Amino acid sequence: MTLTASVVGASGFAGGELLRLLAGHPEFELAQATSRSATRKTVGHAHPNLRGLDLRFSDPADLESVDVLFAATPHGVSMGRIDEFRDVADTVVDLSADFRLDTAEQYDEWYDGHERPELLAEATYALPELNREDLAGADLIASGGCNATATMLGLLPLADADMLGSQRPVVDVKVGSSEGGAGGGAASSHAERSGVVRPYAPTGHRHEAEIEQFVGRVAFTVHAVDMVRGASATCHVFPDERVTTGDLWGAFRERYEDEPFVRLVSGGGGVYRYPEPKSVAGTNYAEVGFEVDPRNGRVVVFSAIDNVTKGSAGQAVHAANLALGIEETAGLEFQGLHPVGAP
Amino acid sequence: MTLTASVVGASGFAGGELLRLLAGHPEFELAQATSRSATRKTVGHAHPNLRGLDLRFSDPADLESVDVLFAATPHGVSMGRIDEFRDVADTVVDLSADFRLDTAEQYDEWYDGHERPELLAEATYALPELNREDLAGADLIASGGCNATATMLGLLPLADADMLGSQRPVVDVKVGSSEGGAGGGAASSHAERSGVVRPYAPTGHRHEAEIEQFVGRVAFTVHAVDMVRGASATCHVFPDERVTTGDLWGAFRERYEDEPFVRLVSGGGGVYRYPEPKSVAGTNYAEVGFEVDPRNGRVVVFSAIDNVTKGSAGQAVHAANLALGIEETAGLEFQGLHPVGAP
Amino acid sequence: MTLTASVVGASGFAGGELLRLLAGHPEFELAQATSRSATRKTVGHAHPNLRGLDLRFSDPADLESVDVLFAATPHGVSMGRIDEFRDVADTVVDLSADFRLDTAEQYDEWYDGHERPELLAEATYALPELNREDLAGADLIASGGCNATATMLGLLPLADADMLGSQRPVVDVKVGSSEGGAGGGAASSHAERSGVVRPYAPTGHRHEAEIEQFVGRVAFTVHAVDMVRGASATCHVFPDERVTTGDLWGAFRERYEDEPFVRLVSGGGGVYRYPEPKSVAGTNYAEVGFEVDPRNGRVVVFSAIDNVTKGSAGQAVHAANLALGIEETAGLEFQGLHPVGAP
Amino acid sequence: MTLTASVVGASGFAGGELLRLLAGHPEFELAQATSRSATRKTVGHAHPNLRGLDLRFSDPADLESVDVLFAATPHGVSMGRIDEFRDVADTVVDLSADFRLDTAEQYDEWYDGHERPELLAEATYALPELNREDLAGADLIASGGCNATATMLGLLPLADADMLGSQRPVVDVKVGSSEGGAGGGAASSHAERSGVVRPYAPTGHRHEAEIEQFVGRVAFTVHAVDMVRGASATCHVFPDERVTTGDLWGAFRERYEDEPFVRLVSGGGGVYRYPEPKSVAGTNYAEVGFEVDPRNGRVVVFSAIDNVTKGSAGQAVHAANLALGIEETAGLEFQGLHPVGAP
Amino acid sequence: MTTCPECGADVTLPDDVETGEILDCATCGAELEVLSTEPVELDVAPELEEDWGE
Amino acid sequence: MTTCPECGADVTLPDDVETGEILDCATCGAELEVLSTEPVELDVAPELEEDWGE
Ligand SMILES: NC(=O)c1ccc[n+]([C@@H]2O[C@H](COP(=O)([O-])OP(=O)(O)OC[C@H]3O[C@@H](n4cnc5c(N)ncnc54)[C@H](OP(=O)(O)O)[C@@H]3O)[C@@H](O)[C@H]2O)c1
Ligand SMILES: NC(=O)c1ccc[n+]([C@@H]2O[C@H](COP(=O)([O-])OP(=O)(O)OC[C@H]3O[C@@H](n4cnc5c(N)ncnc54)[C@H](OP(=O)(O)O)[C@@H]3O)[C@@H](O)[C@H]2O)c1
Ligand SMILES: NC(=O)c1ccc[n+]([C@@H]2O[C@H](COP(=O)([O-])OP(=O)(O)OC[C@H]3O[C@@H](n4cnc5c(N)ncnc54)[C@H](OP(=O)(O)O)[C@@H]3O)[C@@H](O)[C@H]2O)c1
Ligand SMILES: NC(=O)c1ccc[n+]([C@@H]2O[C@H](COP(=O)([O-])OP(=O)(O)OC[C@H]3O[C@@H](n4cnc5c(N)ncnc54)[C@H](OP(=O)(O)O)[C@@H]3O)[C@@H](O)[C@H]2O)c1
Ligand SMILES: [Zn+2]
Ligand SMILES: [Zn+2]
Repeated sequence: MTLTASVVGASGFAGGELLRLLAGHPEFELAQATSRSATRKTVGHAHPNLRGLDLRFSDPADLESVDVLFAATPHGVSMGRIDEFRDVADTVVDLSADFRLDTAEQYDEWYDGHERPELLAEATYALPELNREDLAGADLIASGGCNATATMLGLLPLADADMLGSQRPVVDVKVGSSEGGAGGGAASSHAERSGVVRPYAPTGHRHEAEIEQFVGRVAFTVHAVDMVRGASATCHVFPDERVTTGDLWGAFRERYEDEPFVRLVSGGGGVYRYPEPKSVAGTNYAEVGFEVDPRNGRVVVFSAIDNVTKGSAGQAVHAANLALGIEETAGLEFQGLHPVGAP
Repeated sequence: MTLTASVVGASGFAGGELLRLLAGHPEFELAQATSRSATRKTVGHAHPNLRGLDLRFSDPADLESVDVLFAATPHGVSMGRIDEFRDVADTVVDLSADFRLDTAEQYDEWYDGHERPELLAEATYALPELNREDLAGADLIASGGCNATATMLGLLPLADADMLGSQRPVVDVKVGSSEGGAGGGAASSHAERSGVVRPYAPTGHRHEAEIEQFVGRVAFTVHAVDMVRGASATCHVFPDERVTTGDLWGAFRERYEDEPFVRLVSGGGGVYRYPEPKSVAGTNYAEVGFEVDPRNGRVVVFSAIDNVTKGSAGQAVHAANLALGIEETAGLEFQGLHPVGAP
Repeated sequence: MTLTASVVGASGFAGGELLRLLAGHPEFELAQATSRSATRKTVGHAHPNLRGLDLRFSDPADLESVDVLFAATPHGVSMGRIDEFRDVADTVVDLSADFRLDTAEQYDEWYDGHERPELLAEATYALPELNREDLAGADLIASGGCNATATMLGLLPLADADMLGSQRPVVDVKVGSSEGGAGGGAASSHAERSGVVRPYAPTGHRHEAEIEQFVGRVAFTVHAVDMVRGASATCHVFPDERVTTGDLWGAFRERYEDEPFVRLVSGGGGVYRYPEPKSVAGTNYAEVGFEVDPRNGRVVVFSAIDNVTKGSAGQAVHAANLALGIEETAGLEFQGLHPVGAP
Repeated sequence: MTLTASVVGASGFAGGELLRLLAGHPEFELAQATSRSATRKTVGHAHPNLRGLDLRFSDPADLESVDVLFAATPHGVSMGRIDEFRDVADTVVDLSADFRLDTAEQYDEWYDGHERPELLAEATYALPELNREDLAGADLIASGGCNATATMLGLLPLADADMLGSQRPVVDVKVGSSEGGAGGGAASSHAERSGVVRPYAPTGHRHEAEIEQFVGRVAFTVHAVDMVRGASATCHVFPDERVTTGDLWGAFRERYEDEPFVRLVSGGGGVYRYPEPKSVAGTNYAEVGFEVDPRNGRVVVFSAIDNVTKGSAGQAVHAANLALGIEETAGLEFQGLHPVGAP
Repeated sequence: MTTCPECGADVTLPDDVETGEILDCATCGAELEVLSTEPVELDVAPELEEDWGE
Repeated sequence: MTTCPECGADVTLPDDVETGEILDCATCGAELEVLSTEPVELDVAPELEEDWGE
């Protein structure tokens, strides 16, 4: 089986990653990659790692029929063109926030008014570790947000095991500069953005909406730190009853034992004892681990992903694999690098 | 008035910073700088910024009489040589944890058994913003820990205003590699340490002891991130009653209005809206700011310092200035750099 | 003596550094700091290290009379407003390339046509180590280019000692992102600019013009590397006759023995054996050193500066000090930091 | 065909990369991975990206028979154990410098005395772009040095086209910290190694020997810069006769048109106009490009590789593929990442 | 194949595993002491306090 | 105060300098051996090949 796939928003960071993954995918053949600003340029012009690909950006207005269309555009774009997208493709995977929430009310609260609220119920949210079973055959897929992904992967085992506690968990996230997209601006210039620990969303980050929808409320804060790829969520949880390391291993293994893209990493010796974004950079893997703090009645959960892969493009391909009955891990086997600096 | 000052442990990071500050201080004259591993070498051999200083490391066994002795050695060293230190100097400022806690019990709980417990009550902890009034005339001074400093500067205004809440605050700290000292090791090699968001003390960090002593218990976690200098504490606080931004400005201005080394930074436009370590790198300033999260009944406080300056050597000089009746800001006026990368 | 000083282009990187240096200068008092884009904002809005300064940006159209005017605007701006600048200030120090070259022909060859060619002969180029004697009393000063400064400081001793050889020296320069100014753009976004070794001016860099004017032709190439502040020039020189390390020490000491801002650093043990930008970050110092390569008949000279300080704002203040008969090192004594990451 | 392969020195950086590449290689099956310091530990203990691999380090003294043995040990180790290596494996690929040079004299000049000089003539140097034809059937392979690889890839087209000139080329190299291996030490600690442009081998770098052997003498200097993976060589060449851009494109296409792992990158628009290490990080690709400097009669050639892949482990696998008649690109197809920080 | 006493994951052991030997668990990284070999019994080894520096 | 045999700069010496002692020059960093103390004579000490790794 070879399926054709196109990427709208292919000059961006998530779009470029989609191109990389689809070009190496055994079941997909790349049809179109769109860009308004670089129409007709080779994709290698924007993405130097793809110089070997014989493909030019096309205009997003000229979409050809394909099996799957991936949209990696800023939020608000897909909802405006969704009929057209679904006309040209049987399966649409949207990486933006447009179809992630269940109701128009939620969307209004966190974003700016939804043009096609009736589709919210129809769309399937995609975080395979959360709802793999919903994905087979789904044809309008809303790929999850990067920070929400990191957070939920950390919290899901505790939610299952009823260990989240009645006190709201605190989630303190650290992210790389690629989360801001390819656009740039003064705050993301190298001179200003290097070496930072910068409160970037002190409160009110929009991914809270997704997390609340699936796991419950959290007190959420996001910091920009000096890396390009990577999102790391530290979840400070206060279970109502004392839990032991053994309880936690039980809960985490229960949830993730069979997950192909989750690795439990917690304690031990050597340099890499807990989840770290750089251990999974360039991959679709998540590292998840924890530590018990008996003194403070706390469980600290660490979760690390590559926001561009597991946090967006990889997750979208993973969802498409599941939706279309392809081997789940197809095209997503890259294991990452060691040593690696600040990917 | 010119006072003589020596530094024990001068080949280390905090010790080198002391040399820099003392060499530029209007009231101090550097006498000795000790190192066992680099005895007789020029201080510029270890600290390239001090190549202009005509001074060689001496053996820590050969201490001459001075007015003030600064000890920047690993914990456990000063307590063993404290009588000798006090013999050669009227005022001893210790940068290690040896004399920071009030009781031998606390020390035993967090460290490894105190050799001179009777001195714990005699020593004066030094975080001028906490207890300036205790410092005049103090002759055995325990300079505060870097992460404790960042944290307490964030929490003190809330403590004063009774806004800390009954729920334990979560303090999520991000630190640079200089906190580990000049020693090195596999985990701190450039290849392994670059680009990390690494849980470095998931629970049980020793600075919790100091924070508890002065502010109360906190749930504390420290991450290593990719910078050399800098410590940033994000304090997630849940006041028992709703507080407004106005209440917080009141509390923070009340506490810090007259503090020469604290800058309130919260909101506004431009790139630098909240405290950031790189805004204060190389300086004795702390930036402190906050944001209210009404949705979650939370106050998020951000506090950023340079761990080598405000978090150790600068704080020690500040304390010495106060102890000896010198102008408080003497020798500590450097304002920092912009732009600056990852200092 | 207190002199008033204003900075045009004060929201930029060089302009911000001028503010920092002038605010800490014993003989200058800051009058105006101009910015078109941030008029009326506090200078701390743009430069977080200057939050303590009680000064707002003013419109560059509204210049008041001062003793010294510093212009830190892109090239082409000063030449258009030079009469106005000289009207309001007895001494004008321009940091751009507008008045660095001797003739209109040179300017035309490397830049884009000079509006006031008659002033080229009148202006005094300022690299104190090159032409200190010209600076006393100079009233139109053209502060040297950053890469030209690094290069010339490396080559001057060889030129003096007639060791440059008949073969054109190769100068391979590595620079930080602050050389590009505060503007930003896709290539200078953090995600694209991090971790690079990027040929940024493979050939034809405009600073060749200055170097040729004072030292002779060089084959010049500039690379962008991952730091914010810093310029490092590696000069590969092929003297016509064999030279020894002793000859070189002679030549370099002869030239720089009495220079307050040049440090010779060459060989020895420890970590810092040769000039490095990070050893001088934030300072007005240059490190210069060399190594003989007998196998290849080559001398390799290394020269490292902070482009924002010694390479522009510091050099400009240094020149103003000399022009106005102020102590040469006034306001420029900061010694730099150790450890320091990627300043 | 499945061949068994073992790696001696598998806890190191090059060894870990070999494990990664061999584990993903369609024709190889990993047998042993040796380490003295981590014997019996899982390979994931040292290499977090390989946590998914079910393999433990074994003692290098206990080698089992395999088809191919890769040795990634410091120079001097393989020559001492070469008979044993050849006993257990039909094909030995050594990544160290032990068998790269033709004669004992060369080895003595640059290294420290060869134990098995008679094998030097027998061994086959491996830089496929240089001598692919020698590799079929080779059973003792000396994989080339990383900096030599970058340099020779830049110079070979000019050598072929007789454009190297009579004046010695200057080769100015910039490398990441992984070149120093996993060992560490004060100079390679994060605090000291971050943000550097550090002359690391001003003259006399040992890779000059290989370059001289195959291309001729060059004046060679290596700098450490702030990245982990990557080597970038800037070759300043002075052809005896004027050459045009067209001549160069001819020469470079002639040499590299059919090379699967060389990409010509020179000029054009966008952010990535010339070779950059980060464009090829994690891959076996080299980027090569150039610029003509008519003003100085110079050609500047840029060449960028990942030192851990193309500069060592990837090159070794490439050579093994060729030696054993496997598809040349097998196991080496990873295309790299964009965006990517400082890999 | 046996089970890690720390995290419960399967631990693959070398064929020639010896009593007293310390092995790490690939999942949780715990250092495991081999208490006996037939059948294999593992226990979590006392942790060496390794300082990451503060 | 004496002169560095490597670079010619002035070298400040400790009062109690001893024959045989190795001291670095603040200017060029060279390791200098004290050949004699009255008067002080210095010579460049043989360099320890310190590997920065390659
Ligand atoms: N970066 C991440 O970590 C991440 C993680 C999870 C989800 N996401 C989501 O993925 C989406 C893309 O993010 P990104 O980071 O890749 O952003 P980006 O780098 O800014 O890319 C956006 C892309 O969309 C195109 N585009 C913009 N407006 C368009 C329009 N009106 N019509 C058609 N194309 C348009 C842009 O190209 P042209 O201007 O050339 O057309 C560009 O290719 C966003 O919705 C984001 O929330 C991103
Ligand atoms: N780095 C920070 O951010 C920071 C912040 C707050 C407080 N502190 C405290 O400051 C102290 C120094 O920290 P650091 O980071 O500067 O560490 P460091 O870089 O490792 O320096 C330690 C210094 O102490 C010397 N030393 C070690 N053992 C000694 C002994 N037994 N007798 C005499 N000298 C000895 C070492 O030099 P020789 O081996 O050459 O003698 C070295 O100069 C520690 O107590 C630390 O907790 C550090
Ligand atoms: N960065 C370096 O390393 C360096 C080194 C040596 C020399 N220089 C020279 O110093 C100058 C400034 O460089 P930079 O890096 O600081 O650049 P920058 O960060 O871009 O700053 C330029 C400044 O000039 C102002 N400006 C621009 N156009 C203007 C106009 N037409 N009239 C009045 N003000 C104007 C800008 O502010 P508003 O737009 O807000 O008015 C800004 O404050 C340049 O000539 C550069 O060549 C820089
Ligand atoms: N890094 C690069 O960029 C690069 C590029 C090209 C070529 N190379 C070459 O590849 C080789 C390895 O370099 P590296 O950077 O990977 O170094 P490394 O990280 O230091 O690794 C060296 C490995 O060799 C093992 N080892 C050391 N001495 C040994 C001995 N006597 N017997 C058996 N094993 C021994 C070490 O492990 P245990 O101590 O645990 O046994 C370690 O696994 C060197 O020859 C180097 O020149 C490296
Ligand atoms: Zn386990
Ligand atoms: Zn000397």
